[in-house]
Parts: sequence; C-alpha cells; structure tokens
Amino acid sequence: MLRAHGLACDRGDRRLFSAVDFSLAPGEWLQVEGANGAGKTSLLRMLAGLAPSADGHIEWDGQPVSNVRDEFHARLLYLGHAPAIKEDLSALENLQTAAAVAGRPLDEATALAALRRIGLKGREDLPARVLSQGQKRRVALARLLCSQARLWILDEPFVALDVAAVSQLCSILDEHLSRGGLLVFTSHQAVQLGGIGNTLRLGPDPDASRPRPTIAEVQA
Amino acid sequence: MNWGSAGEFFAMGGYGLYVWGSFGVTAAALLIEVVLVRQRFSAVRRSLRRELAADRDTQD
Amino acid sequence: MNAFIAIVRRDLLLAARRKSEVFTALFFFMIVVSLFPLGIGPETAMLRRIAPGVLWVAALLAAMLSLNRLFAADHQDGTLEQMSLSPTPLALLVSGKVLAHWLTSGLPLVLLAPVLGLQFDLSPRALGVLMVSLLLGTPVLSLVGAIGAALTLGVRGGGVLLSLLVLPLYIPALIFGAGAVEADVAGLGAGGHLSLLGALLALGVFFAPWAATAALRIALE
Amino acid sequence: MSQRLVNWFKFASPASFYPLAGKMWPWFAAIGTVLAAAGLWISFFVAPTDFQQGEGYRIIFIHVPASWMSMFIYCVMAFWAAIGITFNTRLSGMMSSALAPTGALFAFLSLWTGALWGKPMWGAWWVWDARLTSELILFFLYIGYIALTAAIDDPRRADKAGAIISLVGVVNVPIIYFSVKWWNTLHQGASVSLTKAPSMAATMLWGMLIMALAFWMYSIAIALYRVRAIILERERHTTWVAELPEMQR
Repeated sequence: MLRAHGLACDRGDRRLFSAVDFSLAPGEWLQVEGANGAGKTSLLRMLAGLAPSADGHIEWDGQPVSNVRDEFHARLLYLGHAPAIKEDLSALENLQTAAAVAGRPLDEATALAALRRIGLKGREDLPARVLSQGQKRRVALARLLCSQARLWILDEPFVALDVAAVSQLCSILDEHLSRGGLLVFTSHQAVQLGGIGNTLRLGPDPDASRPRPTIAEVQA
Repeated sequence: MNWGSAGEFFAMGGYGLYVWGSFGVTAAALLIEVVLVRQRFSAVRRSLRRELAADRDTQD
Repeated sequence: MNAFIAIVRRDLLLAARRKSEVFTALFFFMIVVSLFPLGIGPETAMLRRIAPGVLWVAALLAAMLSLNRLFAADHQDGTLEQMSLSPTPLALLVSGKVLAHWLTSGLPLVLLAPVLGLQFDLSPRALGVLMVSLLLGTPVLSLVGAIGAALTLGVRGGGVLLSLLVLPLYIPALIFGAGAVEADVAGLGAGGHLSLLGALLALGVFFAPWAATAALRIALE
Repeated sequence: MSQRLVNWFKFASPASFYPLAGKMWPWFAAIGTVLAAAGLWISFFVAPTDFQQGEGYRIIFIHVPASWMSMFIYCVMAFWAAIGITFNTRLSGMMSSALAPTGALFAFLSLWTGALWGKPMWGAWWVWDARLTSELILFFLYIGYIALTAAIDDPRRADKAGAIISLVGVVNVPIIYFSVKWWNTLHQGASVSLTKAPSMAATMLWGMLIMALAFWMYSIAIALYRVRAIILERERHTTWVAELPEMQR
C-alpha cells in the first residue's frame, strides 16, 4: 500500500506542484500525466525516495517511507529516464550486473529467458552500444520480468517502443497488477491496463502561481 | 615614544617599504571588502525594490 | 557484500572493455616522469635526489586524470540512481567503485614505478620502498579523489575544479610517500613515513566513502 | 531546556536572523574600530624597537592575527557546515558562504605580510617555512570552497557541497600542518620559524591579542553584513522580504 500526503515540489523559486494526495492498493495503477516540465519525473523520483518532497510525506504499508527505507527499497523497482544501461556491456551482462548490484543476483537462464521474451532473442551477447534506442529500452524493461518487487515506478516506459513492444509491455504490467503488484508510471499516451486505474494530472491550474493537481478516478 | 619625527616614523628604521606594505595592503584589502559587500547588499536591495514597485504597479 | 563484489566486478569488466583509458593514464605517468631528466639534466646524483618527488608527483597527476570518470558515466546513464535504490548501503557500493578505480589506476602505477625508478638510478632497496609507499599511498589518492569527483559531479568546469579541490588534500600523501623513499635513500629508514601513510589510508578507508556518498546524494537530488 | 532550544532555532530562520544581524553588525564594527585603533597605537607607539629585527618586526602585529583569523574562520565554517548537515538549517550554509571570502582574505594577508617580513629578515620573499606553507594550502582550501560553491547554481546544493568540502578540509588541516612541519624539519632543520622570536615581550603579546580581537570583530561584522545580502538574494521571492521596512521606501 502506497500513500502520498500533500507532496510538493519546488524548482528554483517556483512551486511546480503541491498538495498531491493519492493512495494505491495492491493491483492498482496510477498514471501521472502533465505537460513537459509539470514535474512528472520529479514526482516519481520523490516516490522512489530519490528526491525529498518540499512538503508532505509518503507512506508504505502505513509507515512513513523514511522509517522503513531499506524494506521499501527492497520492494521497489524504479526505471528512470536514463535506462541505466552500460554501453560496453552486453544485454545479458547489463541485466545480470544490474540485478547483482541491486542485491538480487540473477542466474543466466532466467536472464536469458527474460531477454528472449522481451524480443531480444539473438542479441543477448551484443554490446548495448550497437542496439537501437528501442532495443536498449527493452533491455531495461527486461528487468521487470526478473523482478520480485511489489511496487514498480516507471518513468515513460512506453517511449521509443514499437507497437508490438507496447502491447507486450502492457501484458507484462497486467501480469504484475494481477499478482497484486502496484504500479506508478508516466506516459503521454492513453494506456489500457487491467485492474483499478487512477490518473493524476499535474498541470497548471487557473491560479497559475500555485498549481493544484486534480485527481480523476477512471475505471479501466 | 619611539619616534623622534614623522619622517622617522615613516622610514621605520629602514623597513618602511615592508612595514607600510603590510599595514597598507591590509587596510586597503579590508576597506575594499567592505565596499564590495556594501555594493552587493545595495544591489540586491535596489533590484528587490524595483521588483516590488513593478508588482505594486501591476496590482493597481 | 555480494553487491560490493558485483560492483567491483562490473567496473573491472567495464575497464577491460575500455583498455585505452587505463593505458592512457599509464603512458601519461611514464611521459611525465621521463620529462624531468630532460628538463633538469642527466647528472645521476641529481636524478637520484629528485626521483622520489618526481615519481610521486607524476603518480598523483596520473591518478587524478582518471578521477573525472569515476562517477560521471554512472551519473549520466542512471546507474547511480539504481545504486542509491539498492538495499545495500550506498557507501559500500561507493567503496567498491573506489576499489575498482584503484585496481585500474593505482595498482598499475605501483607496478610500473620501479621500472621508471631505474631511469633515475634508484637502488633496488629504494625501489622496493617506492613500491610500498605507492601501494599504501595510491589508495588514499583514489579515496580522497572520490570525494572530489562526487562533489564536482554535474558541475560546470568540473575537471579543473576537481583538481583545485583534490590536490591540496593530496599533499600529506605526497609528503609521506616521497619522504619514505627519500628517508630510505638517506639511510634514515622509511618505517615512520610508511606507518603514517598506513594511518592516512586507514583514515581514508573509514571516512572517504562516507563523505563521497554524502556528496553523491547532493548530485542525485 | 526545550524552551531554550526553541529560541535558538527561531534565530536559525533567515527571516528572524536578518533584522537581528542588521542590529548587531554596527556594534561589532564599532568595537572593532576602537580595538584596531588601540592595537595600532600599541603596534607603533608602545611596543619598543626589537633589538634583533629593528622596526621590521612590527609586521607581526598583523601577520600573526591574520594567520590566526584565517585558521579560526575555517573552523567556524566547518562548525556551521556540521550544524547545517545535522539540523538541515538554511542559515548555516549562508553563514559558511558569508565567512569564506573573509577567511580567504585573511589567509592572503597572512601570506602577503609573511612575504614582506621574510624579505628583510631572511632575504627571500618566500621560504618553505612550515607555517607559511600550511597557510598557503589553507588559502587553496578556501579557494576550492569558494570555487565549488560558485560553480553550483542551486544554492541549497551549493551549501551542502560546500559543507562537505569544508568538513573534509577541517579534518585535513591538522594532517596537512603536521605533514608539512615534518617535511620542513626533515629538509631544513627548522632554521627559520616565524614564532621563534626571542622571548616575546608582554607588550608585543598584548598588541597581537588586541589586533586579533579587532580582526575578530571585523570578521563578525562583515560576515553579518554579507549574510544579510545573501539572505536577501536567496529569499527574494518570500513575503517577509517584501514586507521589510527598507523595501517600502
């Protein structure tokens, strides 16, 4: 269970957003929307514990995240803007070293299976620098398939993916949700996912000096 | 009293250049620092006043 | 601990894929050291006298050359974010990165130094002391350098700034490192210098990863 | 106890420290001026001519206090850095950055007057005396701090980075000092040293102490003045700044 109370973000002198409240139960997803520079990435980094919130707090299973940081991070998978792919390592090495650094070593068979399922069959041993942009994203997304994390926080997971990969990613996300996982992501496109979905719009509101986000509940 | 005359005082027993070079540069440096900080302060204050005046104009 | 080993292995693997960077620093070390006799003159007595200082200053500069890249690539491609989200303490992962940096930048200098010492007509004993002093001292350079590299991450003009921050902090290591060899050449015994270098290393191992981690968290925010 | 703690943290907010600093600095400036006048009087008219160094030794009355100040200010910066890191107060970072230029200035003055003293006494503008060398390195540390904080645009980040480098620096200052001292004795046998003046006369000590106090007052006054400017620069978009009487005209 993830709950946010009155989160706010300052960029320089400006307050990007304030009073962001939501709660997310197992099997639910939250899509964060907003124009460029509305603070989507900032919000996600805040939720992942990478950046402090200017106000409010975040709870995980009823406890402030700051108190249960290690446990929270053990249950979290965050994919940021930068895909954390090393150009000089192969897709397989990337997947395995990322898992090992995260403290969850991955055997080769599992890693290979994940890479094949995400559509990188035959490219497992190529250095990442020869892969296309979309293929690099797929290497990053392969981490989802190997993940035991309950909460996924994904920054623009659909960007640079072709149609086939988009539907594949959707089915991966659906599986995660049906297992009782939680999902927070940003996307510019409308996405059809199972489970209960919420949309959080970060955006300028009539009182431009203090933008307030509005939460619209949508049933998927 | 160590000095018989002003000339003696400034000569510093032959060490005038060194002594006055030290005391003079120290005094000058501290003075310059004060001037710079004053300038910095009044520059902020001036630009803030200007901003606030512009705000008041738009509100009226 | 597994994550620590994993990060050391990953950085070594990356260094192996980019061998040129390791060799560039090594050749830089060789060239700088070789420039001194050309600039000062070839009298053996003089060269013997300046050898410890020259070798140590060159090692210092060579170690600094690779510091820029210590965290920059990881910061850029998002790996640093992932590291900070790992259940393993970030300070431990940073220590792993520093260890890998030393293995790829400091250790080769230690191994190469005796060969270059021969150019300066150092005795075998002095060469041994030189190697030991570098063995104890170059990890200090990596550790202190990591703080500077973390502080200048993503900062305008980071490279020059890094040297400005780090070089003054390198002075004790330089004094004790070069001093050990000088003392040995003068027949005074290098033990005192070497144990002080060891003390610096212990101090660095305890505090530097912590400070570098605090600095990295600033860059990550 | 808790009451006192609350009071202290009240002044840790820039909004309440700004007027306080405004009230305080003229006092420190005034006391500093009086002390400086007294110190200069002692330096030139009370302290007798040194039988070895002649009148040249009078440089000591600024050289030594300036060196003390430069070291002391670095420690104070590190103190504020530690406070800033522990309590996450905004004011401490501002205090650190307000002190740095003054500290660097005193380090420079210490080097400058050291050189001007060294020339007639030792025949060279610069000798690798342990104290002068450490002072030079301290000057580098100040420059490093100033350059680092100036290169980071976000003031909050700059403060934190500056806090770390000043703490790392303050741990290193004694190490650097002892290593340089040892290096110096190894190479020169401690033939020259700035404080090896033969049995310092009481008047000389008094003069130095009073000049040091004057520099101290000056530093506090200028730091308070500068921190006021920094507070205004950083808090320019807050309502309390807009409501300040000096902004109303």
